[in-house]
Amino acid sequence: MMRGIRAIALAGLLAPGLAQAADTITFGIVSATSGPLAAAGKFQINGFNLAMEKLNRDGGIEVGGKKYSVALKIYDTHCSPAEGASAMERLASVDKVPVVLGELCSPVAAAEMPVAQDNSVPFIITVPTAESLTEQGNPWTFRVNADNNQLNKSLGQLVVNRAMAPLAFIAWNNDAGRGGVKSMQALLPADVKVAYTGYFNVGEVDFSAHVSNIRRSGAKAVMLFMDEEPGALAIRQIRDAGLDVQLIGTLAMGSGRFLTRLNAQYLSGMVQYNAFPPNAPLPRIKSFNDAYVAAFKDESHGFAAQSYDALMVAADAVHRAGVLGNGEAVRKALAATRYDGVIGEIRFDAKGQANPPSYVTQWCDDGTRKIVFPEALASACGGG
Amino acid sequence: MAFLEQALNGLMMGSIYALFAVGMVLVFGVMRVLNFAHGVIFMAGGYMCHAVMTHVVAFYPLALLLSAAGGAVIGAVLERLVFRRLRESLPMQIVASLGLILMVQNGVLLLFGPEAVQISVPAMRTVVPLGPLGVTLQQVLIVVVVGVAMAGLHLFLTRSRLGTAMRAASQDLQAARVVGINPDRVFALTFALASGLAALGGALLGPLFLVFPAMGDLPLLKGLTAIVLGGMGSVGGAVLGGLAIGVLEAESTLLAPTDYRDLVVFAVLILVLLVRPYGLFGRRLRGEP
Amino acid sequence: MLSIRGLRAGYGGRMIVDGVDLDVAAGEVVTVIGQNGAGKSTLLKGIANLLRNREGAVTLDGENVFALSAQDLLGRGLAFIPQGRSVFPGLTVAENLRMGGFLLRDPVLLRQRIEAQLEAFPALAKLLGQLAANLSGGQQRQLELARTMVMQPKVIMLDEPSIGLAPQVVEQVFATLRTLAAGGRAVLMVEQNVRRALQASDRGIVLELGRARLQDKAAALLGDERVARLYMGKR
Amino acid sequence: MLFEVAGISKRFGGTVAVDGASFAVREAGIVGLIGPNGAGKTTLFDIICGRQRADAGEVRFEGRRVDGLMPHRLARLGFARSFQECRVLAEETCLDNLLFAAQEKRLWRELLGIVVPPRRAREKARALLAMAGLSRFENVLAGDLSFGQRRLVEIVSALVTEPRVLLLDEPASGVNPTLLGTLHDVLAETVPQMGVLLLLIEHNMEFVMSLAGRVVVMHQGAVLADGTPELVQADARVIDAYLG
Amino acid sequence: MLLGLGVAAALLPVLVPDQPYAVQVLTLSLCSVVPAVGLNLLFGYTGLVSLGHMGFAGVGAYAAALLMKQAGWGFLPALVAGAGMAGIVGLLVGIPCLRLRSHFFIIVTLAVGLILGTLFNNLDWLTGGAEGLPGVPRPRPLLIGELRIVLGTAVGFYWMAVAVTVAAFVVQWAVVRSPFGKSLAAIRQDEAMAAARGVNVFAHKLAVFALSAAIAGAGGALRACFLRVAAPSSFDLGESINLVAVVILGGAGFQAGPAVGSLVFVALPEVLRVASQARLMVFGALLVVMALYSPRGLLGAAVALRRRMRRADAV
Repeated sequence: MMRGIRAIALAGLLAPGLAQAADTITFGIVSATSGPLAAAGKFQINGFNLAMEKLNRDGGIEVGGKKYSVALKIYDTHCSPAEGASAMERLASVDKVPVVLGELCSPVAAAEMPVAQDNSVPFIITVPTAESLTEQGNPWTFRVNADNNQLNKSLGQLVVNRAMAPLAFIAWNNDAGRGGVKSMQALLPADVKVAYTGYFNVGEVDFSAHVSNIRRSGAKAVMLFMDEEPGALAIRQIRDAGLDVQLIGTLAMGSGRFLTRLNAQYLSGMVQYNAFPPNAPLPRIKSFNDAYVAAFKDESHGFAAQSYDALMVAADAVHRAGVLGNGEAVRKALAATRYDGVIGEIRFDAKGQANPPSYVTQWCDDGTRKIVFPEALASACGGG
Repeated sequence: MAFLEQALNGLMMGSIYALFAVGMVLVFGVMRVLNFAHGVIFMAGGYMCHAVMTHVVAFYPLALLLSAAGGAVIGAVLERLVFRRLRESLPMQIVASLGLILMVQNGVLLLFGPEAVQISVPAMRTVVPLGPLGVTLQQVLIVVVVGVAMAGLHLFLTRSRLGTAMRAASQDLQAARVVGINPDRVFALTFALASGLAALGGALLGPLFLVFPAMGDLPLLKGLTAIVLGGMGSVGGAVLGGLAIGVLEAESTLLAPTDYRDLVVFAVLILVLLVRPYGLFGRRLRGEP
Repeated sequence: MLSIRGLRAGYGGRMIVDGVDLDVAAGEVVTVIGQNGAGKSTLLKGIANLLRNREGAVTLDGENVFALSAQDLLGRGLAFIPQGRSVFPGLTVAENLRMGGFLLRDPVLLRQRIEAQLEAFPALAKLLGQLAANLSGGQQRQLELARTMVMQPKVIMLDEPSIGLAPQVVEQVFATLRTLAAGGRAVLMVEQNVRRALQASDRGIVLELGRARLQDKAAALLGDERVARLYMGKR
Repeated sequence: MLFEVAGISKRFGGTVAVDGASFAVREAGIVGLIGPNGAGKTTLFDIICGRQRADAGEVRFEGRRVDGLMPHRLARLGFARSFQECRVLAEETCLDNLLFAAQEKRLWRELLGIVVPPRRAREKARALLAMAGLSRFENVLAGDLSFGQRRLVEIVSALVTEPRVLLLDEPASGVNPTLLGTLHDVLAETVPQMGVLLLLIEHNMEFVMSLAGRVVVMHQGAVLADGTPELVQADARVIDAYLG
Repeated sequence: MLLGLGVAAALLPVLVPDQPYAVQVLTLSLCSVVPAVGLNLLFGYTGLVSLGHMGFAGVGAYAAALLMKQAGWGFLPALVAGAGMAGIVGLLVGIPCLRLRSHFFIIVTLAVGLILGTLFNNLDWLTGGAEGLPGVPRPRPLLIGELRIVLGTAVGFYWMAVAVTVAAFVVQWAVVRSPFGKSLAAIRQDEAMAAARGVNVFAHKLAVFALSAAIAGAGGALRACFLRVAAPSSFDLGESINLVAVVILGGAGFQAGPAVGSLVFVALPEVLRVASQARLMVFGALLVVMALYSPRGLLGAAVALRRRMRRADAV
């Protein structure tokens, strides 16, 4: 019997990536399809799927004169560093993918990056925002999305310009929330007063204690670093408590879907940083949003746009590398990327960090949004 | 003033913790079973309420009752199939609970997907002004329903034949047997009652907040803390423990950084146990040193 | 009334009671005596179906009731009062009495029965609101008896009713048992307090290592030198 | 004075379990402690063993006060006991039960490996098992034995520690006559030989009277009579107390 | 037979070269075998349930990671220091907690795990906060005279992990067979009796609690170095509970229990990588069945099965 078990175990361990047919290039995706972050993971995977379909519709990727169709291999990392590292190893050594993309959680990305390096597989991060990831200078890691500092810069400017201080924060007590608060507070000029910082655990739903404290702190604006679901709860509780403060949010709170969770009265006047205002009067954004709506019956999301661009960048790099099975060639091609994506122009700096534009949008009374920053793109209601 | 305001804030989650803790302590008191899977029944209550509201009839009070009843049925089934046989072994109760948590949470993920669902009861969104505070009707409803449930439970335990039998069984199982109480039925009833209360809690929180697979995890941790604070033997202790934790959580935001809120709660738990190893209202159980 | 044949009972795989025959008639008090570990308590628990491991025959009023559950046995009129304090300490006297009639679903009947018991045990009437834990040992024993009598059983089995009681109280308890027997009930008890118990009994049974060694009239056993030897170790 | 119980009292709630019990033992030997149910024997025993604290009074061993000491401290002073409900290590073999009893229990010595030489312990354990007629069960799990055999294992495990004071709580109860004979012989042979004080609580009078050189009779929490078995057996108060 | 299986598993990378994924999965399992050995000593041998044990692993992980990153220590000294640190924390936690009765103790261990997790997450200046401490270096090559053993590569690290795991098993083996272990077993089977035989129950429990925390700490250090990041999510409540599942699934109180449990709970699902919800549901069901029918885990079931087969043979 033991022999049988051993045989099964070996078969499982040694089975090569059979899924990879001869004329297909399979990209590796690490994301969350279950657990508390699965909702965010879905946007990410939607973006990848949209890019894959687009690539295949256009005839696939040409490498060394031969056309290849594109496929994805998606592994769930559960926001666990150990599972992330294993998934990366499996994608690199068993599935032998040319590039791995995705991830949602910063610590998991930190565990995946060295594995990618060990295996000489380029890794493109599309959502985590911790600055520490690219600051390590791992040559095999690239990030298309803006990090905390880049995202917060424009918002910080706005806080100063509009004199929103004293400020209060409510944030997830995880890498996304704490990272956002840390970065924002570091970016703000010393004279901007932070009146209150409140953290809550993922899964917590009652913000009444924070709301009371904010009221007493005399803050004029509240900055929310969290995802859609708690964000909607927090805003409702702030408004229901009759707290008349300027609301400031993350990109998760600048979508039409977010509106369906609340209503225009709750959101009116709220500003949020945004990597991708889906209704911006820019052709690249408009066409992506249309395609996304057609495919998923839902307004597009920044995570999707970032992931879409990342796969496009990867495909472009593989194409320019011109050979398959050479990680170093792809890495070099990636480092030299110049790509006009839907989120903006993507080129990586020496540490692999791209510098996509970031926006600030604001909710109007009628439930539409407008762009308020950068001022050059400032739009009317309905254009954010 | 700030303390008073935070105490009010803590009251609502505190009453949910109390509802949760009372169920756990009932089961523990009668069966000596620590059911860590109590949280998934809480979560199931939220989903049942949502299912009733969307597929059966959008009448919230009825949905509340049906969810509680559904929770009771689940509890009775769990008792019969799993926990009745594990009464002697505390570690195995924990193992089975973990297994149930894995099964149910992932089952719900498969069925309903990862996104939280929302129970929409517009009437409950009405804001009731309370001095400078705005409180929604749902918040008031939670405190009131929990209060009524506690009062009802108290009446049931003290006035009714079955409730008295439950207390009797928890005090002396052998004596309960000789007066004709069937322990197995009492166990099933206890589990059903406790689970019904948990499901009611989930259904109550649903409209105000969200319904998602892990929604029972935090109440579970706080509920466990509450029953330990209360001494693991008394229903009243569990209620006070639950309310105390809710208030303590809210008050702690005045004194300590908010990311240390849970730490404050658990540190208080450990400190209390250092001074009173059997909890605030606990007594040594029979036959213990 | 109660008739036991070839009863074997024990815990785990071990039969502590190893084939006992005995009969108790209505109006009779029968006492089982024997050393510690002889299987006296196990015998009663075996009859009351409170042990998993048992075989043999138990008939009540000529009907085979061996397989009935403890609850059903009580319903048929076989009551058991276990050793030590078996009142519910955290329940009041009134609640304890109500629990005695747990199987009676008719509240009016229950009230009548409890009132009847309060007449029989007037001391309890003043203590109705007290927690049973706060009663003295003798009062607790009275409460146990009253609680048992709410069901008006035909057979009452008691495991060491005299334990932990002052001598006068023991006399009272045994007197109560005699009264109950005089009312047509059968009483089967296990006792260490040999002399007093036998004085209050009609017949006695000496149990040794799970078997009945001697069965005789109580008076005869009292004078039996073998009993004295059993207790005092005289050869 | 080797061992002394002086004015021990203990009450539980309203009931007095032990009420000023006193007796003293000058030298090693077998002392029976008897009395009807509820006389307070087991409570007194628990107090001597460190399982409960007395409300009043003292227990002294070689002049040193030992009541209120933790059980493991008593054990290190040379006290060994059996339990009424018979406690052995059910998941270990009989031999291992004895070897565990014989081993050093001080934490630091255990961790540093300073222990009784295994061979000597093993020889002693085997000899005791042989004396108790348990040789063929040496490698059988104690949990798989009959109650009487387990009782023998428990008592020889206590003996293997070479105690100064051996406290046995109803060792004869539930033991069948054959094994009871063995138990009797083991105690009768080893106790005088080892120079141990055996304090024996027992209901089986035949067993006590044939073993003990002296019997202390308790009744209602106090010592009622104290003397040789013959003396006690003839005492009318004792017979009264027993037969009620 | 089990030994054979273990050796086969350990040698796999040698027998089947160039299987980096297999090496990865096996190393990952070893990273949970080591803390599981710690918990097995506590739970399997002494009968004390700890629901926050990965907290101690986290202490070891952060201590080692900081020493390697900030102070430039080598892996082995950092591992030992991490284990020591975890042991000290275990000792400090044990002094108040081990006085509590079983249920209270279990819930307090849960609270301790949560408190440690909160500290890992919140002490940004020390632990890097929720983002964790990235960039934990891999071990430097080991120089023994002329011999240079590379430990930084995947296979090299695997051997390193095997060595640490073997050391943990040796400690477990030595403890279980020692007089100390016998006293622990006695405490598990009957605390009152152990005390009556002279065991200072509290001191023994405290010693094994600290030892178990230290072993867990070593496992944590190994894990942080393997993943090259020390993150709060590696040492949170969920991980602590998984650890309990590993120990119980394999067989609490069996020497090989942690290894079997880890292979089944960590390696197998990683290799299968099928729909995660379905797989977790199956594991959940497995745990329930185990609790009901085989409290001593897979090894316990195997032993029972073998005994039954022997009995059948005898008949």
